[in-house]
Amino acid sequence: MPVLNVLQAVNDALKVEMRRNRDVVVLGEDVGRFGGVFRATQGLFEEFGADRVIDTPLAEGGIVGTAIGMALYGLRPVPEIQFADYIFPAMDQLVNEAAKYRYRSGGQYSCPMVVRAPYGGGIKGGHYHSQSPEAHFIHTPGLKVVVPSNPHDAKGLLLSALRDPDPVLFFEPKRVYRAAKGEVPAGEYLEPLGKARITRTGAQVTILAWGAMWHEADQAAREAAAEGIDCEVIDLRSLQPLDLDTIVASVSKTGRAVVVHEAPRTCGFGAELSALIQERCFLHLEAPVARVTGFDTPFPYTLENEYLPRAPRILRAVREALAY
Amino acid sequence: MPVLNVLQAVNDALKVEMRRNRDVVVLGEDVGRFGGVFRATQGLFEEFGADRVIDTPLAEGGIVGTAIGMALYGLRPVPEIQFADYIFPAMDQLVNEAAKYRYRSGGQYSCPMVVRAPYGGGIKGGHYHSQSPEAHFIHTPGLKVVVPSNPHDAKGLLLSALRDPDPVLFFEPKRVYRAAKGEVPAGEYLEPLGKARITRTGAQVTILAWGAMWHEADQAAREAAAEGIDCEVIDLRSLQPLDLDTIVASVSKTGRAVVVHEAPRTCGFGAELSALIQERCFLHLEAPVARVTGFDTPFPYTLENEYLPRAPRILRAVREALAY
Amino acid sequence: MRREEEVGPDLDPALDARQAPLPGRSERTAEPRATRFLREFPIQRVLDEDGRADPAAVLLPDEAVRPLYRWMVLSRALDERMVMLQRQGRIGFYVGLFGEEATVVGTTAGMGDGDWIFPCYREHVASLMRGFPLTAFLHNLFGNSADVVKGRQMPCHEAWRPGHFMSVSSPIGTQLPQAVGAAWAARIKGEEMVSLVYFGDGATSSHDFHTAMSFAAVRRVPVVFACRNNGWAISTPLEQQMATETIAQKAHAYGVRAERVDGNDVLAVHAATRRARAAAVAGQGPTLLELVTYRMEGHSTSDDPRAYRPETLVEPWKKKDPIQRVRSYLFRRGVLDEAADARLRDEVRDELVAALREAESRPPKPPLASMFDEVYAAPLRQQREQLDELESALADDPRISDPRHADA
Amino acid sequence: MRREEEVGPDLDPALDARQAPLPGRSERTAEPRATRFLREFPIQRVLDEDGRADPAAVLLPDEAVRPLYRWMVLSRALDERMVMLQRQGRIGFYVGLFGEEATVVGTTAGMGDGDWIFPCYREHVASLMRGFPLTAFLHNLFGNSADVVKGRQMPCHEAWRPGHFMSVSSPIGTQLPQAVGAAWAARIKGEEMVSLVYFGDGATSSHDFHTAMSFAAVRRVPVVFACRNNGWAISTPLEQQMATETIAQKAHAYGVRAERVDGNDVLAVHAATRRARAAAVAGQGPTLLELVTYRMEGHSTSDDPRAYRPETLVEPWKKKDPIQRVRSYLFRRGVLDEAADARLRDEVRDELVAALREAESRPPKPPLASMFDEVYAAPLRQQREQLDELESALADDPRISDPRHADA
Ligand SMILES: Cc1ncc(C[n+]2csc(CCOP(=O)(O)OP(=O)(O)O)c2C)c(N)n1
Ligand SMILES: Cc1ncc(C[n+]2csc(CCOP(=O)(O)OP(=O)(O)O)c2C)c(N)n1
Ligand SMILES: [Mg+2]
Ligand SMILES: [Mg+2]
Repeated sequence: MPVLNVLQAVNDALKVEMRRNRDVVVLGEDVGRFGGVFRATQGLFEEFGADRVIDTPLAEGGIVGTAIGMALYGLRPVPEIQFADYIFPAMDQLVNEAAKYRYRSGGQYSCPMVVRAPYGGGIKGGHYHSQSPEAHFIHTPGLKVVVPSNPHDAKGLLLSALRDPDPVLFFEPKRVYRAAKGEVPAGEYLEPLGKARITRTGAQVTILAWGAMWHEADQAAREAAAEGIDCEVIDLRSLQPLDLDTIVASVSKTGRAVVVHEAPRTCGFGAELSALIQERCFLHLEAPVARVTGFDTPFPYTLENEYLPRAPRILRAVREALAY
Repeated sequence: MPVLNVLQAVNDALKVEMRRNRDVVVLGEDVGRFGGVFRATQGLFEEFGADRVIDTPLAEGGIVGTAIGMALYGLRPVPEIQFADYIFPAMDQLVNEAAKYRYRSGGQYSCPMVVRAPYGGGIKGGHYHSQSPEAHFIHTPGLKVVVPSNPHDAKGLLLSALRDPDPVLFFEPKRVYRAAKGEVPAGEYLEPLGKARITRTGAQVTILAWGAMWHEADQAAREAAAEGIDCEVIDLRSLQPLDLDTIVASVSKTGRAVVVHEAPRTCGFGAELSALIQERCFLHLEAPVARVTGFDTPFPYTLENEYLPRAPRILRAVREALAY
Repeated sequence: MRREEEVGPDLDPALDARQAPLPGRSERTAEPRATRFLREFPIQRVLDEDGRADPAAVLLPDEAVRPLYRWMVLSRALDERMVMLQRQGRIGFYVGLFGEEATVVGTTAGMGDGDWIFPCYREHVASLMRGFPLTAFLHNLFGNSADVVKGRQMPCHEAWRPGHFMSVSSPIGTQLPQAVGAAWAARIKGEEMVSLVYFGDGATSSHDFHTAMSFAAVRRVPVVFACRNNGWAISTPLEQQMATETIAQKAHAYGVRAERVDGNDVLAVHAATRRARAAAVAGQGPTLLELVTYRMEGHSTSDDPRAYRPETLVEPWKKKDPIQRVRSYLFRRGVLDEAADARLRDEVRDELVAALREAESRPPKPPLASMFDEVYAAPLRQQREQLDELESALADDPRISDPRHADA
Repeated sequence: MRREEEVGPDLDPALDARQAPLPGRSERTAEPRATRFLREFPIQRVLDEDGRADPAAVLLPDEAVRPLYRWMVLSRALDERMVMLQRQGRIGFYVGLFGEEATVVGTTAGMGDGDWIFPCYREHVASLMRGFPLTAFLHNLFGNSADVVKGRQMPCHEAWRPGHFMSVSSPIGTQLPQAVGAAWAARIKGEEMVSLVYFGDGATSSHDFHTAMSFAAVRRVPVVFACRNNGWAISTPLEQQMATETIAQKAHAYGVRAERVDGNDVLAVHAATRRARAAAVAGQGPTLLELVTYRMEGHSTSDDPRAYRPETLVEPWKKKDPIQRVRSYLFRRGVLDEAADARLRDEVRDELVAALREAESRPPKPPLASMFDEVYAAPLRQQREQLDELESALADDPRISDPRHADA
């Protein structure tokens, strides 16, 4: 099997689906001739032409609003937001329009599309090339939210998203865009939305993570093992829908949970996971559900390593959960 | 003491502060000659003139963006968003600009302002005149979020917000704009941001609520009392900063907590409260922290009473917590 | 009045109002606005105020004009009846088209049946022209068990797929880029579909107006932008919404076609729409139509314009009534007389009464499950669990559905 | 070339490019764009390409032009040195002004010292002209312990209150309504302050451009909108950003003043800025300045234009270099010669070297606490608790600060 990185896997998924389905179109800033600032859409313009690979003017609200119209008419648009930090000008079209269109029209219309956006820190991007806005969209009924951590899932989940009947936000972990490499099947395969993956089984502490932070969680678990602590690591992959059964089964077994994300702690998705776990595993919990997250500040530049919830801080939370 | 409703209290607070501080200006759609669609700014145009009470074009992003500039220059703008549902076009200016300006400029600049917006359901407003978007802003470090439940707090908290050094989102419970009446001191008084109010002391279950839903929580507590269940009710008043000490003290005492809000459950502020409580009161909890909230759907029209987390559903959660 | 000759009878008192100083410091420096763009975009008109027309300018045979008249009569009758219903508390809200009927009937009639319509929130008659049953529209006002949108949205938020009539939503402007996307999609699919999108003068200030015009212009997307310039955005008059003497001139910012049309002249609106659609099909891209009309009543049943608008501003518009104008035309043409008109109005009234009776006879509430359906194509865990939660709560305590319970 | 006579020497190859068919279906219907607005907004110029000027057209005495030249030389030298540093990995990122120096130096010089500047992200020289020490600017590039913004933002995101230079932020367009608000505030306070706001051609598509222009226009707010039209938004050429032949014409959508200026002619830019400021002070409201220039290098150090831009497009602009042009002017005027110019360039180089030495000598990291300060005026519980949490975690395990640790 070919070994690809996350960018190549995303690019491959787009090509596979665009070959299969003439209705799939890509639009966004610099996605066409140039192939995107991260080159995720490289080669699409040449293969599928200017009708299906569209360079747009500089306006995210216009990109998403236009994509909604395309989806309503029956295309499968894949708008790219150049950085997740720049999704806020499209917030109204996403929250008030895309999320509600099927519902408010009594099911007469729907606007399936996949909004792609590189998210997260670790590339020295400071305030505006580092944010993780997933919680805003998980809080918006009608939207789905998917975050792959590796090339295999990036392709398999993106292919599923491209065939999903609902609008999906697909956040790509740009910190590991090139660093995360792995075998990726050629051609078509689907990773279902709403299924988590247990990447390491363990008995004592469950670590929940997704995207770039899964790699930190995995590292922490390996270091914990060296200390004789037996962690189970779950890569959530899809945050909405959420694979709550897998989470509940794991925490019911381990009695301890550590949730990891880059976004600021307060009202981040970690809060929802913590609430769900204590609602469903209350009698199994040996320690409070811990949150190892980005801090409640804008995303810093020089101190970004200190800001990110990396393995040493995760390991610490694991130890504390065990010692509780 | 004069008896006012929430709208009159808001109007009174604006007049008091605008008389005291020439730098306070009000801007928004229909806020001037007309006095606002809810008449919250009635009389301001006549008293303070067109320079300080400004009718703007129809663009929330422009209203907030302009207000940020005014605040940077030293005014105290009070932008009104006609309905909280229409705050999303201003999301980028709020999340990427207002929230980060002080921090990113190394403290050289700041943009204190109070963004007023009527929020919540109960007026047969359907999808777009009913939403409660507070969680988006609580998840944004740099912003403060305040929600009064009654006229006395509406005035006292708004006066504090108008003197606060940081940008404040001030969400007004339009469901009880006129229904909630009470004695309101004339002239100046301040209710501090970040202090909750225990509106009913009790030993068995703590109910956390704010804004319009506080009235439902209070009703549920009274009905519970009739059944011999002794509830403590806390009106949070300020969600960011949050009076966590009061919450922790109460739940440590009662061992049970029920959180109430109108916004959809998933990733709502109830999740954060649930997470915080189980992190800090873990060994005191007799039952999982319960969430009684709006459902994970757009806000409906005909079935809005069924959608809102009203007293009967709160009472039910109280009973379940006790029976756990 | 000099401008009179330059741009033809001035249909728009707001234009005069615009000569008045602006409020605020700017007063000190107020200067009369230019009239350059009033000259560049003279108001297109076919019918004069007495319904006279130069036959050469009329595209439509009489038998095609009569139905337009009927739709306008129906729209007005519907508005009047529904406002009454709202006052009686039988429906919760209504937003009407009083005085703007020609802008909607003329544009919709000027498009092809396969063209998609992206409404603002006053274009109910367009949905009816596209086959949305009057009864179904009333079900939507009641949000009852027969409502096509299942009682989920406020009254006047209809959607009707069979007629390519999109879903009304309250947020101003959001439909604009969507209309561009749909027309763009049609072109990509190789289908000849032109989007018609409605919006008001206030909406031209919205983010989405700008992005929709930019995106449509740069790729010459086939869209007809129909701006109902009724002079007001709730309480905000045009001159506080923009500093320009026309809305049509905004097209220059994007490099697209524009026309300024008498919005109370259904034949002029229809003809301009035809021209716009033809240009779009010919690959010349979008057209911005400024349809100059006036909002004769409050913004909606929630609004009382007396709080901000002197009657004197409305007066001059009363003699410009779009329905009267086409009525006189049909009388002149001899295809309508008092008796026939009375019959037509009786028919319309009877239709309304019958539809209303039917709508009020339906169970007022959609089933509980409809609250959780169609958030997603298939309910997720949350919607499934929460429906159960609500059903058992209701079983316990029916007061949950009682609007009066526990209201502060 | 006919347009030549009509609008003066064409400075903008993109204009020709715009005659080319657009990609996509629209190709089939591509037609040459109108030249109407090229005639309405002829390019304002004082210096020809050889630095000749009609003395009557020159506002500034020689001794005032010389410093402008020096600032431009400094800007170029700084850009060249910093790009080198970035290639060497000594700084993480840089975004320069190569070839656009006159647009920034001319506008900033044309404003009053008390006027506020709202930057985009290429206007570093404006911050220096406003007294931001070169060393301080370099501290910001390193994000070190001496950085005025405390290492919180990426390089090139400076802010300098003493010089009324606002905070650079990456999101395109957000500074525009803020500039309007500040100028509006000044007017409300009765102070004569005019905002100068910088943005690019791509930013004209942003939401914020539209709302800023609308708000400023309708109340005649004193703002100078300085659009650096450098022909590109990263890889997107002007003709895919907009269908208009000029940016200046966008002013018509708002009813405001506009000028189209040779952005490589510092004297023309300065004069146009003076006119715009004077109009603003006179209560005529904002002016949109289209400063026609060209982005000579990549978008930033993260970008390689060879992937999307043929060198042939850049060639014609090389002989239009804004620095050479004013240099020739000063030579002609006899206030600069080879020797003096060499001295000036040596000074600039020495300044740079000294500042760089100073900046690299500072501790590379701001204190941990700075990460939690100034989120709010005073830290809330979260910032206080989280600082403690981080401090004890770091005490436990210093690898937290190690960039290489555990990177996938
Ligand atoms: C984004 C947004 N902001 C505010 C509102 C509240 N609002 C509803 S209608 C309206 C005025 C619209 O005026 P116009 O566009 O001229 O349309 P008209 O009602 O005159 O037909 C406003 C401000 C809204 N619906 N959406
Ligand atoms: C809202 C937003 N979307 C996308 C970007 C990514 N981006 C950074 S610069 C740029 C192009 C800007 O072009 P222009 O406005 O012409 O300014 P220039 O760089 O040419 O000076 C883009 C798309 C951004 N910074 N902000
Ligand atoms: Mg209007
Ligand atoms: Mg540019």
